[in-house]
Amino acid sequence: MNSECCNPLVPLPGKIIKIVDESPDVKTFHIAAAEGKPFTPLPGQLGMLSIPGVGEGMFSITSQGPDHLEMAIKKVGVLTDSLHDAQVGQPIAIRGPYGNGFPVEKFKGKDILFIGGGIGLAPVRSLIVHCLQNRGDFGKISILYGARSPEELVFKEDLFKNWPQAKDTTVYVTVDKGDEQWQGHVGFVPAYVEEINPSPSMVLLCGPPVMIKFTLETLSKLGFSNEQIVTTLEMRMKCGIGKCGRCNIGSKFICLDGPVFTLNELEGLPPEY
Amino acid sequence: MSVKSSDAQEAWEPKILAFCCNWCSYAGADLAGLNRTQQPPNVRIIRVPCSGRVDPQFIMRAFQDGVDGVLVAGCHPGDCHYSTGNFFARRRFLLFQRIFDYIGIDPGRLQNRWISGAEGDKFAATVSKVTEDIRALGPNRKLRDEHE
Amino acid sequence: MSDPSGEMRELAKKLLENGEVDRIIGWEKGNLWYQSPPLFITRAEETDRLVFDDFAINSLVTYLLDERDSGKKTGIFVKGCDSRGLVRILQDKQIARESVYVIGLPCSGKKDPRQALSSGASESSQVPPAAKCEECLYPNPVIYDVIIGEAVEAKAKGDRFAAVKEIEAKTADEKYAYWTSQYSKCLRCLACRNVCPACNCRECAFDISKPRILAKENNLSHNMVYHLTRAFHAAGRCVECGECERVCPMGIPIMQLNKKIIKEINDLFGPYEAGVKLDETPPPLGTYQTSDPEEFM
Amino acid sequence: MQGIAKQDLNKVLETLSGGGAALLVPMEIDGVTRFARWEQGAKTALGAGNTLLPPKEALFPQNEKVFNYEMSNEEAKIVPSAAAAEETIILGIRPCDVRAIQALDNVFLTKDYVDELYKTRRRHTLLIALGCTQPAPTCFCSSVGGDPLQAEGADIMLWDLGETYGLEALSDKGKDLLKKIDKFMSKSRGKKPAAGKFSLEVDSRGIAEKLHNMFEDPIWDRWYQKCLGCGICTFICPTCHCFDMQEKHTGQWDGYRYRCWDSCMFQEYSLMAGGHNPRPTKKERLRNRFLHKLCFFQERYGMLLCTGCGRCVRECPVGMDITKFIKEVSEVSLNE
Amino acid sequence: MKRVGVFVCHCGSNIAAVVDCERVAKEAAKFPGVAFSIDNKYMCSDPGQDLIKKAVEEHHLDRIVVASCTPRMHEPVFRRATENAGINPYLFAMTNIREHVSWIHTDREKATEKAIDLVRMAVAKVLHTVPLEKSSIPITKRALVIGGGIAGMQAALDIADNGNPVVLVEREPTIGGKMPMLDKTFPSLDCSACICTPKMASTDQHPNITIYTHSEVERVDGYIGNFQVTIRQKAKYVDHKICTGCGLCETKCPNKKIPNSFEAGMGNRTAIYKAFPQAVPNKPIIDAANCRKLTKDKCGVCAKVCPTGAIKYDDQDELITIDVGAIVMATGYDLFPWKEAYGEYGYGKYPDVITGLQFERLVNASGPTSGHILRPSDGKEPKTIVFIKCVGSRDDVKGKAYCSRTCCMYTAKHAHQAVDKIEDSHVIVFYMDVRTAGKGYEEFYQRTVEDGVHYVRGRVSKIYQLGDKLIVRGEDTLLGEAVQVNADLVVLATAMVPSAGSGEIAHIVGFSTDKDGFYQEAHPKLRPLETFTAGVFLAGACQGPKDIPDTAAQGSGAAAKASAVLSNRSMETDPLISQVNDAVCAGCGVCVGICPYRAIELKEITQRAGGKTIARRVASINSGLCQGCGACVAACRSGALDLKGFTNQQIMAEVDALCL
Repeated sequence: MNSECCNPLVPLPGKIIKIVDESPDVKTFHIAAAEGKPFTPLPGQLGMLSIPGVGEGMFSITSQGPDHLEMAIKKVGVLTDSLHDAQVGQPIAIRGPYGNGFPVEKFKGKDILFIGGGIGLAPVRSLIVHCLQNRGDFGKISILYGARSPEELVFKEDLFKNWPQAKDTTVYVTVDKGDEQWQGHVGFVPAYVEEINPSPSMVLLCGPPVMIKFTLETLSKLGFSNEQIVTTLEMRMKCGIGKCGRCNIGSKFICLDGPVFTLNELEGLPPEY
Repeated sequence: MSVKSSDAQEAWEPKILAFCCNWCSYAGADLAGLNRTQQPPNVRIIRVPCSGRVDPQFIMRAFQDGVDGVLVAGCHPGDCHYSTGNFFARRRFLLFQRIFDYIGIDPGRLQNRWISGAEGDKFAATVSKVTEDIRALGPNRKLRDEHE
Repeated sequence: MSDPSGEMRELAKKLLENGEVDRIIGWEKGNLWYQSPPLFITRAEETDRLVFDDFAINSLVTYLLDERDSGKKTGIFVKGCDSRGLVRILQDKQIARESVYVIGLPCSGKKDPRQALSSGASESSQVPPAAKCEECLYPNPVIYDVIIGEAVEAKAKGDRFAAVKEIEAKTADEKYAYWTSQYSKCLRCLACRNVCPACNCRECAFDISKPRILAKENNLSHNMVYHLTRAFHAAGRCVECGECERVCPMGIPIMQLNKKIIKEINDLFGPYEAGVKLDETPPPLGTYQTSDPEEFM
Repeated sequence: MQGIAKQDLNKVLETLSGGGAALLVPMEIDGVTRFARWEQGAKTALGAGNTLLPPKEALFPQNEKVFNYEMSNEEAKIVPSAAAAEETIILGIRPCDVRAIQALDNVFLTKDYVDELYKTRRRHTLLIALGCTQPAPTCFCSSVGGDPLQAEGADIMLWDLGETYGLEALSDKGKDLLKKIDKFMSKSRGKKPAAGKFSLEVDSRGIAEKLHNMFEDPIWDRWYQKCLGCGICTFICPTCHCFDMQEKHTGQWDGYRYRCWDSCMFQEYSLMAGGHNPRPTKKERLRNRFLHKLCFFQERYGMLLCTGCGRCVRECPVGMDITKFIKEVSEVSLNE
Repeated sequence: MKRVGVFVCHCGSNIAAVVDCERVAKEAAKFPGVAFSIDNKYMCSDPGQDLIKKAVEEHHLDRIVVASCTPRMHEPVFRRATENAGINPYLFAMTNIREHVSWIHTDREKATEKAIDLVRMAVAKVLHTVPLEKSSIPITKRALVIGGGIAGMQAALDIADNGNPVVLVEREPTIGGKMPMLDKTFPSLDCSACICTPKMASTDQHPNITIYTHSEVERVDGYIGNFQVTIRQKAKYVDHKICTGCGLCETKCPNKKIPNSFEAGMGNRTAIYKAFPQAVPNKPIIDAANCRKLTKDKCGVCAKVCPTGAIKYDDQDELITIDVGAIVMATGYDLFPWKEAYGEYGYGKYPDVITGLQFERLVNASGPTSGHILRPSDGKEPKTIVFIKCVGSRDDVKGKAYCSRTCCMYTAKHAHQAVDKIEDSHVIVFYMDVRTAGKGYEEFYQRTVEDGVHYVRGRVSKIYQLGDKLIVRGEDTLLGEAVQVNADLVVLATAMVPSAGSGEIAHIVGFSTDKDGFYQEAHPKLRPLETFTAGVFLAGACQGPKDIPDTAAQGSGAAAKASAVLSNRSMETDPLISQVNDAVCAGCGVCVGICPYRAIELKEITQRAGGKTIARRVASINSGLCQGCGACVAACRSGALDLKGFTNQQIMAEVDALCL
C-alpha cells in the first residue's frame, strides 16, 4: 500500500468498458485501466474515480472481475451527472484502493445478515459477491434490501435471479411504496427486519442515515450486540489518503481508517456523520 | 479557464468578445451582414436576450480567459424590447467601466454601445472602431488567468 | 464620554428578565487588554460582562443573520456605523424589524486591536484611533429603539475620497501595479465577505459550484475577480462601516475600492447614502433614471 | 558557544544563498511579514517576532499542481508533476514554527501514505531556527509544550545575543552547512539566553483526554457564536494543512489538477455531493477545528496541533482566543 | 459525455464562398462532446432537415448545433427539426456564420477561423442545455387598433369581420385620417372622400368595433394575448349620447376664426366643431383652448342653443381600461416640417408657397375655395404654377435620406389637375427622378406630360418674392443651364415623416423605431407587419411612406396577423424565462423592482433547515408574465435567479470556449 515511488494523488488512466443501468438514477460502471484491472481491492474498499476536466469522487467498489472494477454510482452532482452521460469507452482516471474494507475474517464461518437500503447496497454487494464466491467459508446468508420504490431497486438481476439461486441464501426485498406491478413486500427496512426476526451472528448494515438509525434500534431490540454489527460511513473525501482533513470523525479518517466500522468502534467516535 | 502565458506576439490579432442583445444589436449585426458591410474578423458575438442580461461576471471571466476587449451592445435607451433592461445595463456598465479604470484596466477594453436593429452601418463601424482601439492598446495581460 | 456600561447592563438585564428579548449581543472584555470581542448572552446574570470601551470596535449586526430563521428576538447594541449595516440587512429583508430590539450607542470612534499590538502600546491611550473611524460620517445610530448616551458631533473631516483620488491620479499601469501588490496578498479567507452587512445572501455566489464563478486556486487573477465581484455586489449597498478592511489580516485596502464605487455612484446617479433611511427606494443598481448619464451612444 | 557578528549577517546570507539554494528569511513585503527569498540587498525582518504568515507555504504552497491531464474521446493522459527539488534554507524560523513542521511531517510522511510533493520539498529543506528571547503578547508556546529557545527538529539553532547571533548545529546537515560559513564564526562570549515572560499562559495538560469526552458539552454553544466562519485562523496557522483538489481547464481537452489550501471553517469544506453536510453550522465547524487542534491530532499523532505561535489570537477579528478556550475547558467539571 | 451533432450549412455559396465549411465541420468533430459533424449545402431545406433526423438516429445524438444564418430567422425551423428528430427542441443551439461571418468578411482563412470559434462556443453552450417544455397562456379575444386612418380602419374592419371585437383609438375627433382631406386619388382620379367616407361609416357601424375618438393610449401593460390598455378619453364637452349632430351650435359659435387643421390651415372653423361634414362620429366637440366659456367663463352660446342639452362644460378626461390580445399600430404620417429646414424657399414666409396637402384642399370642391385653385395671398387664380418634388425627401442634409414614395404620383396628379382646371396655365415640375412603380402609375404620369406639364430635372435653389410673383430659380441638369420661372404659386411635395407623437406611443406599447422614427418591423423582407414585440403589428405609413393601396393592403395584412393571434383560446409560451433556485434565494426582493413585467413576487416557502421546518420568502416567477429578458438574473447577487436558455453556466461556457 505504501507507495514511496510515486505520488499517491496521481491516478491511473483508464476507461469505462461497460455500463449497466440499475435504476433511473443509478448505473454500474465497469472500469479498466490501460493495463487491465487498475488494482485489486478487498471487499468494502473504495476507489477514487475521476473524469479529468470534470472532477473526482470517492465511490465504493461494488464488485470486481479479472480485468475490471465495478462501481454502482448514483446521480447526485456534477461528476456523477457526467458519469451518467458517459458512453462505453469514456476515458477516466482512477486511484485506490482506499479504506480498510470489511473484516472478512470476522465473518468467516458465521451466518450473516446483509441489510442494504437504496444505493447502500453498493458497498454491501462486494462482500456478498465475495461470500458467494467463497461459499464454503461462510454460514447461512440472508440479504435484506429496501428501496423507496420498485423502480429504484438496484442490482435487480442479483436480487431476483442470481442470489436467490445461490446455496443457503435467502433474499428479502421490500419497497417503501409499491406500484401496480409490485407483488413483493411493502414497508420500511427496520420494520421488515423485525418481521423477519433473524438470528445471524453477524450483521452488515449500509444505507441512508435515517434507515441506519432506526434499523440499529430494531437490531438492539432484537438483542444484537454492538460487536455483531458492522456498517460503513460516508463523508466528503478529497485525497483518499488521510491527509486533506475533511473526512474525519473524531480522530479517525473515513478514507483510511474506514469506511467500515463495527458498531463498537462507532460508539467511541463523535456522532458527526 | 485560464490561458497559456505565451509571448508569441508576432501574429497577434485582437480577440474581442461582444454581447449583443437579440432585438437590437444582434439584429444590427445581421443587418450589417445583409448589407454586406465588411468588418474586421476579430469580434465574436454571444447573443443574449437583452443587455440587461449581461452580468459583469461574464466580462471578468472573458478577460480572465484571455480576450483583449469586450463590447456590450444593446438597444438605445427607450427602445429596449423589454422596456427597461438597457437602463439597468447602463447603470451597471457605467459603474463597472469606472471600476475597471480604477484598477488599471484601460476603459477602452470594455466598450458599450447602443445599436438598434436598423443601424447595420453603425454596428459595422463600431466593430471596426473597437477593433482599432484594442489593436492600439495591444494584447491584454491584466486580469488574465495565466498558467505556464 | 462617560462609560455607558452600567446603563447597558441594566437595560440588558431588564430585557432578558422580562422576556422582551431572547438574547443580547454586545461586547465583553477579552483576555488581552486591547480586546473587546463580541458577547452573546441569554441569561440576566451574565449581563455584568457587557462593556463598551475603546475596543468595542466589532460590528455585531451580521450575527443577526445566523439566527434569521430562529424566530428569536435579539437585543443588539449598535454604534452609528453598525446601525447602517442593520438598516441594510432590514432593507434586504433578511430579518424582520420586530425581531430586533436595537440599543443605540453614539460613538466617538474606536480603536483597532491590531493597531494596539503593532503600535507597541501598553494601554488604550497610546493607541491611535482606528483607521475606519477616521472618516466617520454617522457617529450616531440611524435606527434604534432606545439610545444610551448623548449624541456625538461628527468629526470635522478632510476629503472623504482623498485616498481614492490619489489612486485615480495614477496611470493605468501604476494603478494595476498598486492593486496587483495588494490583491496578490489575498489569502481568500473570506473574512471581508463574512463580516460585511451587505453580504447577507443565504448562499454566496462564490460558494455555489454550478457554475463556479471563481476557482479556488489562489492567484492574482482570481483574487482580483473575487474583490471586484464582492465590491460590485456591494455597490450602492456598502454602508462604509469599514469592517471588511479592519478584519483583513493582509492589510488589503478594501475600502479604497468600496469608496471609489460610492464616489462614482454619487457622481453618476446622484448623491446616495446606503443604509441611512429604512424606507428608501431600491439601491442605485436596482433602479434607474431615463436621464442617467449617456456615454454609450 | 559559536557566534557570528550581526554586522556580518548580510555576508552570511550571501554565502548561504550562494550555492544556488533558495534562502527564505522573514521579510516585510507589501506590509505583510512572511518568509521570502532573500536576495542581495533585501531587508530582513529577523527581529520582528513571529511573521504574519508562517513558513508552511515553503513546504506546502497554497496552490500546487498535482498532474496535467490531456483528454480525448479515446483516452485520458496523465502526466504527474515533478516535485520541486530546489535546495531551500529557511532561516529565522521560530521554534513554534519548527514544531509546526514536525506536525506537518507527521501528516504528510506517516500513516501508510507519503505525500510525494511534500516529501521532496522537505528533504531538500534545511531549517535554521531563531530562539525567542522576548515572547510577543500573543505567544504561548510554553503553554502547549514548546520551548521558545530550543527548536527540536531544526538543523541549526540561532540566538540573538545582542551584538552577535549565537549558533549551534543540531543535525549533521546543520553541521555541514556551518562549515560553509566557518570564516564568519567566532567564539561568542554570550550564553544561551533566558526566556522572557509570557503574558499568555494556560495549563494545557490533559486537554486532549478531557476534550475527548466533551463533544456534546455546552461549551461549544458559547464559543461558536462569535465566529465569523472565515478562514483567517486556518490560513495563518503554521500547522493547518487541510487541502482541496480542483481542476483547471487550460484548453478544450487539457488542464491540470491542483491542490490548494482549504479551511475547515468553510461551509463547503464538508458538504457532500448530494447536499448533506455533516458539519452544517459554524458550531460543528468550530468544534471540529478546536478538537482537531487539541484532541484528535494528539490521539492520532501524539502531539497537539497547536504550537502556541499566537497568530490566530493576534489576527482573529472577533478575538477568538484559544488559550481562553483551553482555560475554560480546564474549568469544566465533567462529573455532573 | 453528451453527444452533440454539428451541422454546418453552406447556404449555397452564401457561406461556402467565404468559409471553408468542410474544415469547420472537421474541426468541430474534435470538440469535446461532439459525436458527429457534417457540412451541407442547405440545412434549412427538407434534405438538410432530414440529415439531422438521420444523423440523430445513426449516431444517437442528444444535442444539435446548426451553424448557418441568423437564428433570428431560422431558429424556429431548426428547433422544429430537432424536435422532429426526437430531441427536445431546446437541446439545440444555433450560430450565425452567414450574416456574422461570410457576408462581412473576405479573408477565407480568418473567416473560417471565426466560424470555428463560433461553432465551438455553440457546442459549449449546448452541452449545458436541459430539456425545456412550453407552457400555455390564455388569449383575450379582442384587438386594439391605434390610429383611425385608412390603415387603422381597414385593420379594424378585417379583424371585426373575422368575428373578434376591436377597439379603435383615434387621437383626432374623427376617424378617417388624412385620406378625407384629399381631393382625388391617383391614378384613377376617383373622389377620395367618396371612397373614404363610406369606409368610415362602415367602421362606425360595425357591431364588433368600438371607436374612441379624441382619445389616446396612455399605458400598455402585459404581453401578447394579455395586454392591459389604458385609454385616455379626452374631455369632449359634448355628450355624444345625447347630441344629435344637428350642427346648430357650430353655426352659433362666435369664435369662427380658428385655423382648421383638416383644411391644412387653409380654412377656419369654430371652437365647437366637427372637422368636416362627414366626420365620424358626426358630432362636435369643443376645442377647450379656444372656447370662451371654458377659457374665460363667458359666452356659453352653444349650451343655450343646443336643443338636447348635450353641452357639458364640466366634462373631464376619462380613463378606460380594456384587455386586448393583440395590437395593431396605424398611427400614420405627418408632413415634413419644411418651414424649419428650407430657408431657400422662404421658411414659409411667402403665403403662395404651399404644400401638396394644402393644394389638395384648394382643389377640393368641399374645401375653403370650393374647388377653385386660388392663391392664398390674394385669392387670384394662378397661371404659372411650379411644383417642386423631394422637399425633405432624398435630402439627407436638410431632410430625410429616404424617398417618400407617393410624391411623384401626387405631384403628377396635382399638375394634371392644375392644367385641367386653369385655362392657359403654365405648369412646371422640378424633379430629381420620376418614380412610378405601381399599377397604372407610369401611364398616368405619361398622360400628365402629354397634358403639357413641363418637367424640369433639377432642384430649385431659391424662391423669392418679386412683386406678386414668386421667382423660382433652379437648374435644368439635363440641359445644364440655369432656369428661372416667375411663378404665381409654388407647391412643395414635402416628405412623409412619422406622425407627431408616434415615438412616444411606440415607447408606451413597447417596441422600437428605426433611425427615421418609423416603426421598426421585425424583418424588412419577411416580417414587415410584425414588431419585435409579440402581438403588436404594423399597418400603413407608421412603418414607412406608403400610398393608399399599399396602406390598405397592410391594414388587411396586420388584421390577418392579429386575427391569427386571436383565433386561439390560448397560446404556447416560450420556456426561455427566468427561474428561481429556492434554496439559494435569500428573498432580498431586488428582482421584484427590476422586472418590467411585474412577473416576480415574493412567496412564502417552507424549508428544512437545521433539523426544523422554517418558513421564509423567496422570489417566484409568473411564467405567463415573464418575457425572458434576464435583467433580474444579472441583478441577482447570489445567482439564485437564472434564465433558461441563457443560463449563467451557458454564457460562461461560451466565454470559456472562445478562448480555450
